[in-house]
Amino acid sequence: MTNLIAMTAAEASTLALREEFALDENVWALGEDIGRGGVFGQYAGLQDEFGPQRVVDTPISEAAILGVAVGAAMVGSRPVVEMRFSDFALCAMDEMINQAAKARYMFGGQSKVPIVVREPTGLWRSAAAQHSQSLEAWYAHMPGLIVVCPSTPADIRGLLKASIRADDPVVFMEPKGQWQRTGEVDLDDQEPYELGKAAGRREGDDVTIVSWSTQVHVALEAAERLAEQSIESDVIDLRTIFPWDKDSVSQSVRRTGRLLVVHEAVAVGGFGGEIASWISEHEFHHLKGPVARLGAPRIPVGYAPNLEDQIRVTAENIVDRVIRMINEGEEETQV
Amino acid sequence: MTNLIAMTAAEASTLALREEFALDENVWALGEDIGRGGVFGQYAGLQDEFGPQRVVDTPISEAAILGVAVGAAMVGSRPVVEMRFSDFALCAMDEMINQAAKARYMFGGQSKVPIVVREPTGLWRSAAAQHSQSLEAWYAHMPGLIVVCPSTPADIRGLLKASIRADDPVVFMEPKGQWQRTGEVDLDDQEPYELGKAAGRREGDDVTIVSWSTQVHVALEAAERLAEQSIESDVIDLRTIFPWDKDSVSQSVRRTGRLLVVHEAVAVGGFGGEIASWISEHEFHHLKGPVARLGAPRIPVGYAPNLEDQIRVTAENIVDRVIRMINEGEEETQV
Amino acid sequence: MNAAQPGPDGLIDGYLTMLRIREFELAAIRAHGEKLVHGTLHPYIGQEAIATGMCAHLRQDDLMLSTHRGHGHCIAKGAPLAPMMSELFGRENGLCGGKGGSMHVADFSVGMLGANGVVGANIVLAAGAAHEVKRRGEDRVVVCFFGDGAVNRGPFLEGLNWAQVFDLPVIFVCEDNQHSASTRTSTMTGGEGGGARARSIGLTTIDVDGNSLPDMLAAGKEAVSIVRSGQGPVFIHARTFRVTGHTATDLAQWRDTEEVERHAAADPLPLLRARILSEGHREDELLAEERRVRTDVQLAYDKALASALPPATRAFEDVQVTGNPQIGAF
Amino acid sequence: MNAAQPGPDGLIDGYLTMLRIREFELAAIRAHGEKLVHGTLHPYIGQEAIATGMCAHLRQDDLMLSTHRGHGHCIAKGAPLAPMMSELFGRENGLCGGKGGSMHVADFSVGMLGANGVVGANIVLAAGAAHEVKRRGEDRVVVCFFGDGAVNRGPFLEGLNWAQVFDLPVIFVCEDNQHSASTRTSTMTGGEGGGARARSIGLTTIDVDGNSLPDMLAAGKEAVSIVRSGQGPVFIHARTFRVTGHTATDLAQWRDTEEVERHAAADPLPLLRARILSEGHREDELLAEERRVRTDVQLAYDKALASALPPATRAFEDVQVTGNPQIGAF
Ligand SMILES: Cc1ncc(C[n+]2csc(CCOP(=O)(O)OP(=O)(O)O)c2C)c(N)n1
Ligand SMILES: Cc1ncc(C[n+]2csc(CCOP(=O)(O)OP(=O)(O)O)c2C)c(N)n1
Ligand SMILES: [Mg+2]
Ligand SMILES: [Mg+2]
Repeated sequence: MTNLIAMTAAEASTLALREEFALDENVWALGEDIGRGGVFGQYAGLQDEFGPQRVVDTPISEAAILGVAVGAAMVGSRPVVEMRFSDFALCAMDEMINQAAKARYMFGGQSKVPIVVREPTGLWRSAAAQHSQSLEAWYAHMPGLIVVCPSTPADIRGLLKASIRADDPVVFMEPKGQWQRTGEVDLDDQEPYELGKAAGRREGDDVTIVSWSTQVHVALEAAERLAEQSIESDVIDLRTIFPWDKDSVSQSVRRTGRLLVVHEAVAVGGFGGEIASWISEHEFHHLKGPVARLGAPRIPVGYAPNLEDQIRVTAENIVDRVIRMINEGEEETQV
Repeated sequence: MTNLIAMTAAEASTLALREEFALDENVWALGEDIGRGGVFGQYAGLQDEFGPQRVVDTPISEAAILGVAVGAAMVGSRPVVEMRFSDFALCAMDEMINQAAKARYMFGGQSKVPIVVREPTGLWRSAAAQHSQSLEAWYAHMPGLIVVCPSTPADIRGLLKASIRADDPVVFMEPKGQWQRTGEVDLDDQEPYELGKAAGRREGDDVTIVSWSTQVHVALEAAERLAEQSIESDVIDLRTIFPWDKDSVSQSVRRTGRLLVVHEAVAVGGFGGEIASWISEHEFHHLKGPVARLGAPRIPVGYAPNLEDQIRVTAENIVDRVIRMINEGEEETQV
Repeated sequence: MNAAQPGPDGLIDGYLTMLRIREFELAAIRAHGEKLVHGTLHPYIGQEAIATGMCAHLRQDDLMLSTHRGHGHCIAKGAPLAPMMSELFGRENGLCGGKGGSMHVADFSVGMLGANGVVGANIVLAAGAAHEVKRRGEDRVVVCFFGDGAVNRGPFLEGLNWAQVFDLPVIFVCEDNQHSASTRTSTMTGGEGGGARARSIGLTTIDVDGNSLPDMLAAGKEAVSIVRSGQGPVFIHARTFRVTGHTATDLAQWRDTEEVERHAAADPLPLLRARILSEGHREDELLAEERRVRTDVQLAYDKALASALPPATRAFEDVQVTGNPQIGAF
Repeated sequence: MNAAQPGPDGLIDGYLTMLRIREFELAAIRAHGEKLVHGTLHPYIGQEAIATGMCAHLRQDDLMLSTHRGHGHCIAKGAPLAPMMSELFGRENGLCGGKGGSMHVADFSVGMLGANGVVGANIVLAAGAAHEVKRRGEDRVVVCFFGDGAVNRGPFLEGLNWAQVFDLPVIFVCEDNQHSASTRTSTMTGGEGGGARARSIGLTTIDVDGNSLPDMLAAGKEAVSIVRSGQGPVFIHARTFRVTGHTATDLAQWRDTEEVERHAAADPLPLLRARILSEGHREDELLAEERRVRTDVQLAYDKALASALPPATRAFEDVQVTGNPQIGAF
């Protein structure tokens, strides 16, 4: 039985929280201004419903917000931490990396830190250099952390629920540009989604396109255009960056022989490099050509809309790159 | 004319600082306890020589230490910032990333931030999870930053001088385990080394091994052992992680057809992924087999020496991996 | 002393600077509605007396660090309106070439070292600027503005302590508008707030009505004289009110209307205007000067509107000297 | 109340806990010299009365967060010596299975939530533990120890403010040993230090001679009674002295010998011993009890020495539940 209704990502977020709050008293949320709904409305109505002890407004004290969550998690609760913009999490990096990520290990398994650190991520209408970053690669590099990068309302709901129930610290990075995008959510399916499982968004045999977060939508747009030229793309939405779903990507690459990884983050040192080099190493003999990556240039995000646009990987960029991959392959076989 | 003398990395550090302090009044240093020489003796004697205004002891205030350096750099000086352990730089991440790295760009070129942020990095005798990290991949991913990972006393001297004179924020990551290693330094060659240029540490035609920091020494040890089996390694010390010397690596790979990237940092999401995927993409048709990577497992650093050892990529690991690379290539051609 | 920096006792000059700020903000809000200004805009409306009274005592080579709510500081420090407005419009001839926008507006040529999008981050940068000024033996003064919300961030403690320990020439101005975004700051602040904390760290502290230009002029004068003569850092706690919502689009409807109305009635601009007239200044002269201010702002708006966008290739400039990416490089 | 937690008025129990800490530290330093203890060791010698006097009033289910100099806190909270020593030796049966070592020693079973290698970081964690205790409506108390150097770090402000705003059951104990590593803390601290800062944030503050067990017992008692009865956070400023260098291998020769000697003469252990005897306790009985303490410590040392190293595969456990690496995976 399904009960699909269309809702925005922000609404899917409040739905997930409402469901988990109702199930478990140990779940609570803290962050600046979340009592009045949060910057993007992703907490709308929750303080009225669950009270100020469950939806806690805080001082502008990012280090304390995260540190308090860590301490509270050690004592048995499951705090959902709102960082407002992923950029501000930089004000709490010791708490995230030296404390949350390491506590279980340092203390030999005596402790766990089941927190969800929400970090709205990426471009958002000329928010400029200090409000636009995509730093998922940092967290994926860090032992102890799970990193989730959802792209749809249904995933925000299903993966946020899973993140809340996970016994590890989870960095949960909603794409800022997608809060108002609507998508179908199945009200009756209250099960959390599995962390670490990719979603196939489109099937095809010519090229595998792996992406996550906002760029999934761009990749799908590109896939449409490629289909017009009879190039069929297998579009995989990774959803979780760590652990990432190697099986799904490997299986697809074995079929298509071509892989393009696309993300909004800076390409240099981005997590695309991990995926590309892992697949290059482990599926080398299935590859018809080199794995390609597309990401932002290594520049801060500019304010003027046309400067900001230089960060964006467009559907056109993807189409061009895929066509080049296929042509290079053909040249090769023709020679 | 050369005037080679053997000195430790710590001595090479004080030499570089002494030379640059003498040349330019705008160069100064700040950090906790550096007046008494710093944790590793890398500032020994400098406060006596240049006074407490040039070698500034500070409160335990990492955010202020870095932030003060940024502010002072904007007003025209070239501060050398001591972070003590790279792990503590996490307490100053906003200052590093949102302020230092972006100021030039955000302000449209009105400002520059010529600071050197020294972050002793990596394993150091059971220092455990909060004093042992290698996070160079983070900084390499960040627009605006230069990242230097020296491996020898001569490089610490030559690259520290270059970093001080650079007009960009530089993250300078000395390997903590190497402070007391001695090496020859040419006292008469006072020129800074070029940032972004790798050093060939050994020549060979069978495999290219790219590394940096402590792991260079391990790679060289492995290369010795491989030579006993008539496998000749081209060992490249990258020295600068960003910008990294693509030309040197490409040229070597074109000759050897095989690339192994080795670093002490966690392999998943490490900068090895960038190098591996870049070379895989751009030198695909020169590769005899997949590019391989070796790095730490994705685990925090344990305290007990034998647990700590699990982080280390050993010479044996490298030897094994190279032999496997070569055998796989042979199998391939035999089939 | 330039036009934007009235003499310490010049209420009329001050009034006109305040009006310049107010009119600039109103124009910027309008332009934001017209989708000419992008991103988030934090208006300085109601707080104009603070930047004005403080900056009246600054030389052009004095330095200043500002916040997300930085237009007023920028104007009071003497930045020209047209390149400022161009920056907000994201144009090539903006102060930052269109790269920074409202939250990163800066004019280093008048010592305005930047607005900042991270609450409290400018406090440690200001300590650094002052550290360097002192290291050089100069008599410049550094001013650092921030809001009442910033007093709960770590860099507040670290920056103030640093300034005190190294006895630096810096004035910290806490603009206590009683709100941080949608939060009443008092509910999130232990003890008596910024001033008490500054005193506990050893700083000389001045408490002042930030809605009164005469009071702010006096406080600014005292602070600058202490700091410029090498007597260490000063903290000014300026009480004011945020008349608008947090941003240009925030209605802040959760606020008590009585309170908002009471504070709107304390709007420093009409009160100051009335006082100036009551002290005998001719209204027709004032009207003429007010018209000039409005014309200046309108000109800035028109100029910004007529200006070109930056060429897209500019996105690849000014990243760094070593390792700057090539245009189009991914 | 277990053996390690003397009754509030028990000077003898307290003395024996202090001795246990002292002997443990001496054994650990010796083992460090013997290369049995690895990494960096920060001895608690001279500060024993603080942990002892504070923890005497705690229940086993009360919580505590500690620092890089954490052995004394751990012992006073009731952790058993042998698994502690094993942890320092990096053995399998150590409190953290050999993964943490001196700087991360922890015993969650007695509410000791960990030493911490980052100065000041435990302050915000402690606020969090207290936040959760209060959210649950429990009457547990959280104690957070830190040094005088930590008062200059941002989390000090953020954590204390949080505790005050949310009115939390937490006691912050600043152990002012006058030094931070090779720095005299007073030279790096504006104003009057931690106590003054805590007061400015609104906390109840107690100033105490941390070298006197009776005084510390009184201060701890007062603090616990305030906090357990829900009257909000308390800050204890405990004055003491760091008798040793910063670490087991640091000689701290830059220090004034007169000062060091004067403070060594104020060593809390012999003074307390003399007082106990002067109050009529029989020396032979005391000697017997002292021998027992020394035997316990020696046993802990022997046990640790005889214990196995953790199997190397343990390095791959306890990273995380989802995405834990496979053994040997790179
Ligand atoms: C470190 C950080 N946390 C949160 C924010 C989001 N934010 C922007 S302005 C603001 C309120 C600041 O209040 P206050 O300091 O009083 O300044 P005001 O807006 O009242 O001028 C907040 C929370 C931010 N920019 N930086
Ligand atoms: C954030 C951070 N900065 C620096 C250090 C290095 N460090 C370890 S202990 C110490 C001195 C701490 O002094 P204090 O807080 O007074 O504690 P004490 O050592 O005197 O017990 C320093 C600087 C650290 N561990 N963490
Ligand atoms: Mg405010
Ligand atoms: Mg101390």
